[in-house]
Amino acid sequence: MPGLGTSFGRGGATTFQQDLQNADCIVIMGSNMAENHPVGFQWVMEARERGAKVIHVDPRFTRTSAMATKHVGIRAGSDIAFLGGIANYILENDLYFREYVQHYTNAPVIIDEEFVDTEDADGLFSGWDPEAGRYDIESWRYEGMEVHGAAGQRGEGFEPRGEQSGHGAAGGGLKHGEPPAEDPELEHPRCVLQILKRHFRRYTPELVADTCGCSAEDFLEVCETLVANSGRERTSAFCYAVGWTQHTTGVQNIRTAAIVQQLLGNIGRPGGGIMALRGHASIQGSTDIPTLYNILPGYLPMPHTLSYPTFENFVGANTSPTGWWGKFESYWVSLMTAYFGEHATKENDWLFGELPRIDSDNSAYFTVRQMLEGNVRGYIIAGENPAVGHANGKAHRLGLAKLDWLVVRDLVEIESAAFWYESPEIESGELKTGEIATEVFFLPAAAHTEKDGSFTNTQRLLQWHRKAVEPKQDCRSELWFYFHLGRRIKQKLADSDEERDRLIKAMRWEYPTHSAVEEPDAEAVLQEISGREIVSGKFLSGYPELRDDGSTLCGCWIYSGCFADGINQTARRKPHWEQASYVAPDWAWAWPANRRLIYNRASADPEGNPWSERKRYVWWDGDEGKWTGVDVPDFKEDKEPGYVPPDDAEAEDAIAGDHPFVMQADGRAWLYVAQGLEDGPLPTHYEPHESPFTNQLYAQRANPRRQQNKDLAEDPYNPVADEPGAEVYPYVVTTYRLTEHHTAGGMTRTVPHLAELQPEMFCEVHPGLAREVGLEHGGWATIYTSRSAIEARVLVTERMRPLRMKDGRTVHQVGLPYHWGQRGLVTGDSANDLAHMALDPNVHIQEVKAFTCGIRPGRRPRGPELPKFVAELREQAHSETT
Amino acid sequence: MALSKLLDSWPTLRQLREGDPLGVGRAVQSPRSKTLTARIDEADHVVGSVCPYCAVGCGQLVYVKDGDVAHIEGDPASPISRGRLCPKGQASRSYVQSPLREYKVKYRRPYGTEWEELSLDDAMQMIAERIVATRAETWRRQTPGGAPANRTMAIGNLGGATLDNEENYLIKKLMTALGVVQVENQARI
Amino acid sequence: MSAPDGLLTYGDEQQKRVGFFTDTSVCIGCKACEVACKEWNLIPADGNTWTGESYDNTSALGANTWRHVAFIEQDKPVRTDQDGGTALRSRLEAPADEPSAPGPEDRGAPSTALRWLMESDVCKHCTHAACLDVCPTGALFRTEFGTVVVQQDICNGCGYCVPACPFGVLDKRHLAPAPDLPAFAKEDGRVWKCTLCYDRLKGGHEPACAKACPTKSIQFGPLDELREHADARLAKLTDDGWNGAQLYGRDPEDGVGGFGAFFLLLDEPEVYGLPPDPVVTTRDLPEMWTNMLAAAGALVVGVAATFVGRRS
Amino acid sequence: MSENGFRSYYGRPILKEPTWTWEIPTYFFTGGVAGASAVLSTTAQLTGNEKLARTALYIGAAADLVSPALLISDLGRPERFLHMLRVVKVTSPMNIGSWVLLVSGGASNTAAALELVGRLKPVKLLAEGVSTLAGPLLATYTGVLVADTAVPVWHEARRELPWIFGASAAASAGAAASMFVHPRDAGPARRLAVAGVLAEGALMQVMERRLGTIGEVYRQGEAGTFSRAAKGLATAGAALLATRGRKSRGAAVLGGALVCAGELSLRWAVFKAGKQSARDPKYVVESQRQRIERDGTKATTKR
Repeated sequence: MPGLGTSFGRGGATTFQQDLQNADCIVIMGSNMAENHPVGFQWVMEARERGAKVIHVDPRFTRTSAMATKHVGIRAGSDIAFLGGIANYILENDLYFREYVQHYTNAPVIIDEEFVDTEDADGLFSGWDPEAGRYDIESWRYEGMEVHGAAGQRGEGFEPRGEQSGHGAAGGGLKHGEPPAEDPELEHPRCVLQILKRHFRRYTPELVADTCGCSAEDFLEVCETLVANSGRERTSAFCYAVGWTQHTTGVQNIRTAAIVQQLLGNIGRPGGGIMALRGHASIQGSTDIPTLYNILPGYLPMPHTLSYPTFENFVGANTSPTGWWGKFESYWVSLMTAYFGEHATKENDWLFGELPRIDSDNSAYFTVRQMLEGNVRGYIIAGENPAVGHANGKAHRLGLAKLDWLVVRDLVEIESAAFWYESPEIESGELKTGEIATEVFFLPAAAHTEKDGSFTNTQRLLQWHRKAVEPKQDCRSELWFYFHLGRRIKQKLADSDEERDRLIKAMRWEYPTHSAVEEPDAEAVLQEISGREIVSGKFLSGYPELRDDGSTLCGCWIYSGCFADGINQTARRKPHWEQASYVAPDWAWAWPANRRLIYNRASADPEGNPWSERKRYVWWDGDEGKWTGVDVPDFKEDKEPGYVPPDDAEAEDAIAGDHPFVMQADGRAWLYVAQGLEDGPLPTHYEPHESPFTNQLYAQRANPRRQQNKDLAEDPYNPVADEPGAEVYPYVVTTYRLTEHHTAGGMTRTVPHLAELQPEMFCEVHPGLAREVGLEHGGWATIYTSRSAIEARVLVTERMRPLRMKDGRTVHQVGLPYHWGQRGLVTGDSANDLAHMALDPNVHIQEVKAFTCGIRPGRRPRGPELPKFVAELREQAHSETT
Repeated sequence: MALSKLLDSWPTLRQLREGDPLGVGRAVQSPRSKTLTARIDEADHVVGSVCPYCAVGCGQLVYVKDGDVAHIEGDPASPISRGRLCPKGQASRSYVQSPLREYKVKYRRPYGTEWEELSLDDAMQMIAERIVATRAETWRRQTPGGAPANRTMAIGNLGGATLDNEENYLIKKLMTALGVVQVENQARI
Repeated sequence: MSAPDGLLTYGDEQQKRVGFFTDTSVCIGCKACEVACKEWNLIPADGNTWTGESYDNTSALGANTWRHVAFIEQDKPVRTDQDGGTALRSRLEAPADEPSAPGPEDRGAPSTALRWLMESDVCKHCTHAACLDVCPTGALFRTEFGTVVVQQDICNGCGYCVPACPFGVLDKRHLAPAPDLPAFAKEDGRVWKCTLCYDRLKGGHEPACAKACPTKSIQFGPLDELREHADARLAKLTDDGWNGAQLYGRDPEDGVGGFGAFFLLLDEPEVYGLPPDPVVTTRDLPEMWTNMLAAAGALVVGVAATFVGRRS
Repeated sequence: MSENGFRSYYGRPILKEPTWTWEIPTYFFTGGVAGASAVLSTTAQLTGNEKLARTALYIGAAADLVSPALLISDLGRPERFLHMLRVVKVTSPMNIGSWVLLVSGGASNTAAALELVGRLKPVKLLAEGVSTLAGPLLATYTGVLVADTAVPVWHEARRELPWIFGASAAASAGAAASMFVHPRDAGPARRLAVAGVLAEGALMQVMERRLGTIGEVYRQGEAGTFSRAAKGLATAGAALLATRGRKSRGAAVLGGALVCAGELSLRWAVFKAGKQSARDPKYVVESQRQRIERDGTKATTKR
């Protein structure tokens, strides 16, 4: 989560759910927490019952809005305008927490004079390369710091970006954690705070009202409530989920909230923070220990085709002279040792030269393109259902039909396994079973009750679940599948002398197994993740013990210590009523170092005293000479508040005693991100890729850096804003989940007691829209985009508020839950078939929370008529363009 | 004898004897009601687990009877969930015992029109062969531009957000060693 | 507090009377209670019908639904101090002509109020329970916990309790028969309803729905404690100016002697599909019996009268 | 939410419709015939009308055999019909009814059997005595049975229903007897039939007036059809019996049949009225709201 990673240093929620009870105000935005995280929502209700304000900002009036003390309806995709407006309100009225901002953020840092803001370039930052369609970020740097590079080499993938971008940036030239040029008084015209002021100056309440479609009064009420509940005595928290991330400006949405929370001094303090609410049992874990193309465990970067010919400059570029990323090499070497054991040596650069290299984008949507172009032969799907769950499902299904072989592992036969005989394309005749060459293996998987293992939840907490029963018949865990697959492949290649087989032969792959089916021991894998001393076999207690000489192995440095003392720390289940505080540190294990609320040094003032009694959490105990409190201090335990690092200090030692954000090179939270983001150091309001409106701030309508598939026939786009043909798709559509179902439905449409609760695909529309196009409550509607058309039952409700925009235009929004597909106990059309594959440039996430559509009464055409219907509308729209 | 027993158990007499003239309480309590017990108290063993749905991470208790899951409910000890569960988590037993759940490998040959049976062992063997062959045929030591590549772009792996950390660890480790870089999941935020 | 009929028959086996307090002001409508109930009591799913009645596709309590979450969308603000709202048109009414979207002059006007009421309904376990009184077999009985339960080894499906219940809680199960029934049974045929998890209570566990409830909208405990708690809660909501906050079924003097499972509602009971002033029908039974004896006597007299007069 | 004046939850019923099927209204009729016939038979015997006594006895016995069969076949679990005798519950009209039916059925059939074989006279007399006492209860308790529910149109008519059912029973018993006894001996039966019809007609009037809006179901839907049929058939039958019943055997048979049909329809009218009344939340909400208005306070349980 680079939104949080670049701002604070770690790509995870800054707080934990239970701490929400201490908030004086909670802003839920880009999330429908009551519906999608109902049990976590109990902590919001606790706060509400204690008198906290609960504000829900959302295009829809949801079950969360019903519980909130205030709901503000905004147009889907206008979040940065709203949040930027809050930042402007704070800055213009000098309401920011000055002492916090001065010491704990990079507000005083002076930025290079070459930097040009979007305000001065009509929506573009300096460094924009129209040909490449990307930014050269050199001009974004801190003044007086050379952006170091390898042999002057420039180019894509050079700078650490995206997931692992919380480090390295602004590395060179930092002396004891201080950038070369600063103005502690925050008055220098090029200091971050002043740049920020200018950047957001035009985000006035009136502009917010015009852009978001809410009222200036409602907006101001939110600003006032937030400010009134922040400061020394009070704290406010933000909760968000994919309502913020699934946009072409996804990362910058989060960045804007990060800026607001820094200005209000709400990070690292009880009742404050930014709570990222994630949607899958271990989705945080699958970024920490990534099944992602661009990183290795612990957010270590995958080597890139276009950079770092040698190990030295790879390490050089990724090592920050200051902060915890200063120990990059020891994390890396320990991982390589875990992967390749004695085969990885200092002499062979720990096999660096053998590692596979990535391009700037090898994400799932890139792979789909490759499939459609016939470049992918084999695909393994384990616990995901792209045919329903991914944007533009049709493109995915067509892609699967072009594979040579496909492996699908799940509990039930999901749509992605059945695409070759049951799918909209089979129904329409675009695909014919007999003509699909794909060889399909469906392997039944084991459920969570049938295997040992750990999930990492939304608050970075690793929780162990024990096997309750044996999986039946052919059902197996993924652990079993990949372990035995690897075993077989290693056997086949055992005698190969091929260069390409060196790594697989070198891979350490000995894990003890048990039971008749030879299930690998999950705890043995966790021990490797946690790390050990190779010679002594001693279990490591944490990443400070990692070494760069190959004498320690560690599969994921940020998880180091989760098996400290040979005890599975993640399996600890000490009841909360037996623990000293609500923080409950003896329940499971949180990364990093079992800290529950991170950056918590910021809960004390620069001198180390609590900002207030009411918000006491972690503080400096002068007598004991150490940091103490209700949580594990997220700071070197004995480093005094007044510590000033000597000039030659390195890594963590170079972080000053009053700099709480220890992962950052300068130990401070970043209002301004000089390095690490593709689309700008500051968030800027852009319209969604598809929207009915022009950008009221800039000529640049949408995010210039967004990824598009202009040349891909399977991913056509609707005309937008004032383009001719836009009126064919005049409505804003947003997709979402319901409490009763889970994502693509594979885990709920197959469960009788859940299927009956929400048995049919439906769309939510306002009575005004119903009248406008003649929709009948309880009847059917056909919703269409350039990609496809689906049908849904019509739920007419005042909860879908129409918004009145600047020019008096009313914008109607269509709500679509995306749970349904062709299979299961209850079936229906898939909302994602309507969505396009334009992506956020930082994390390549799809924009399914805001795009455009048309809607008309009645059921959709059947069979071959469906693609014809879609094509005719598309041509109608585009013919007007030409 | 048997008759007198029958009479004793006849609630009408118990109404008089047990001071329940209206016959609405103890006198009419049935044998089953008298001896009723809670299913969870009959379990062979209980296992601490975690809900498989969203990322809140609610604690679960899995009650096992005769090798099958008899019931799943919230674990009161969890400081996050305090024993509570949402409808999905509460339906976990029905999820792991879904009527649609598959227990056997299914195989569809190229251009095939239906599923065929296949042993798990054969399936594993065939998949391993596909990977080795595809890899050998599509391996790139370098990019067209001459930069190091060490990879195959013809294989992808999708999924992970619903899996265990240990499983994701093995996936990334194996795929990296195989030179498969297109490893992805939903966690794109 | 008068003891519920039958509870005192247990002597030393008698337990503290327990029940539910369902506080709808914190209900998030997640339906965990519905699922928890079905999972624990192994109740079959009973139909995938989409109703279009807000988010409620369960519709009512019945033989296969012992917890039902009602959803009501209204144009009232949650609190009286909030500004009133534009008319929330019920789906039942024809769309009016005037635009319901705020007009141009409304740009910059505060958003109008909406509220979305959610309430988890359940068997009321009445102090004076009609179903219990009219049951001819003693299948329905008062447990040692003061709750009302249908004993499935006794019920013969006569159906008398079905129209007797003033809340429409009980119903006959028409789905496939359970294993404990003879083979020839075409359908279950017995009457089912909430048991307040009688089996769990016996094991000292709280009922499944209350345990699952994420926001503790459903609270379980000794009834007298729940009533105290409810009074305090109502007082707080009234002070905070909540619209229409009222307790339903808390009063031990009401037509059924108070509910064992009572509610805090935010509007009149009938809005949630509940009777505004339920009465246990057997309250009037003595009167009915005397009345009947008179009628019976009249019948004899009447018959006799027909013999008076001319003898052929 | 608010349709025509009252508020409800999407117009859904508050009460559950009675699950009873065709057997129950039919039983109301046969039970009535059985109960009233027992009284008729005994009285006839006391007044020395042997023919009428015997026929009424047989009719009653027959009806007493059919009735339990109907009840059992309506049960969801017929094999458990004996559970009805598991307890004695004064709060359960159906339970008391089962005991009454057991006694009256047992007695009337013993009497009929002994009559047939012509032996054990004292036992027969005893049996007749018992069924004469049980009969009137059997004929009227069904009125309490339906009144003792939450169904507005039933419960609010709790005063009239036993009387109506009693009158209806008398009418049908009289009518049945006059079909099978020679007009010469059937005088009392005919008078009973006519009187029953008249009485029941009057009582229905009273009931519907007192019910007000709640009573409107008797004029709507199936209930309306059945009550109209009941009135027409019974009146026609009664008239025929009164005018030509003494002279023509045929008229007596037809008249008796019409009255019986009318009484059967009456039971169906009441039965259907209950279902319709339970189906519409309006009746529950309005009757309870009106009661609160009227009493100025909510209901209490003074039992």
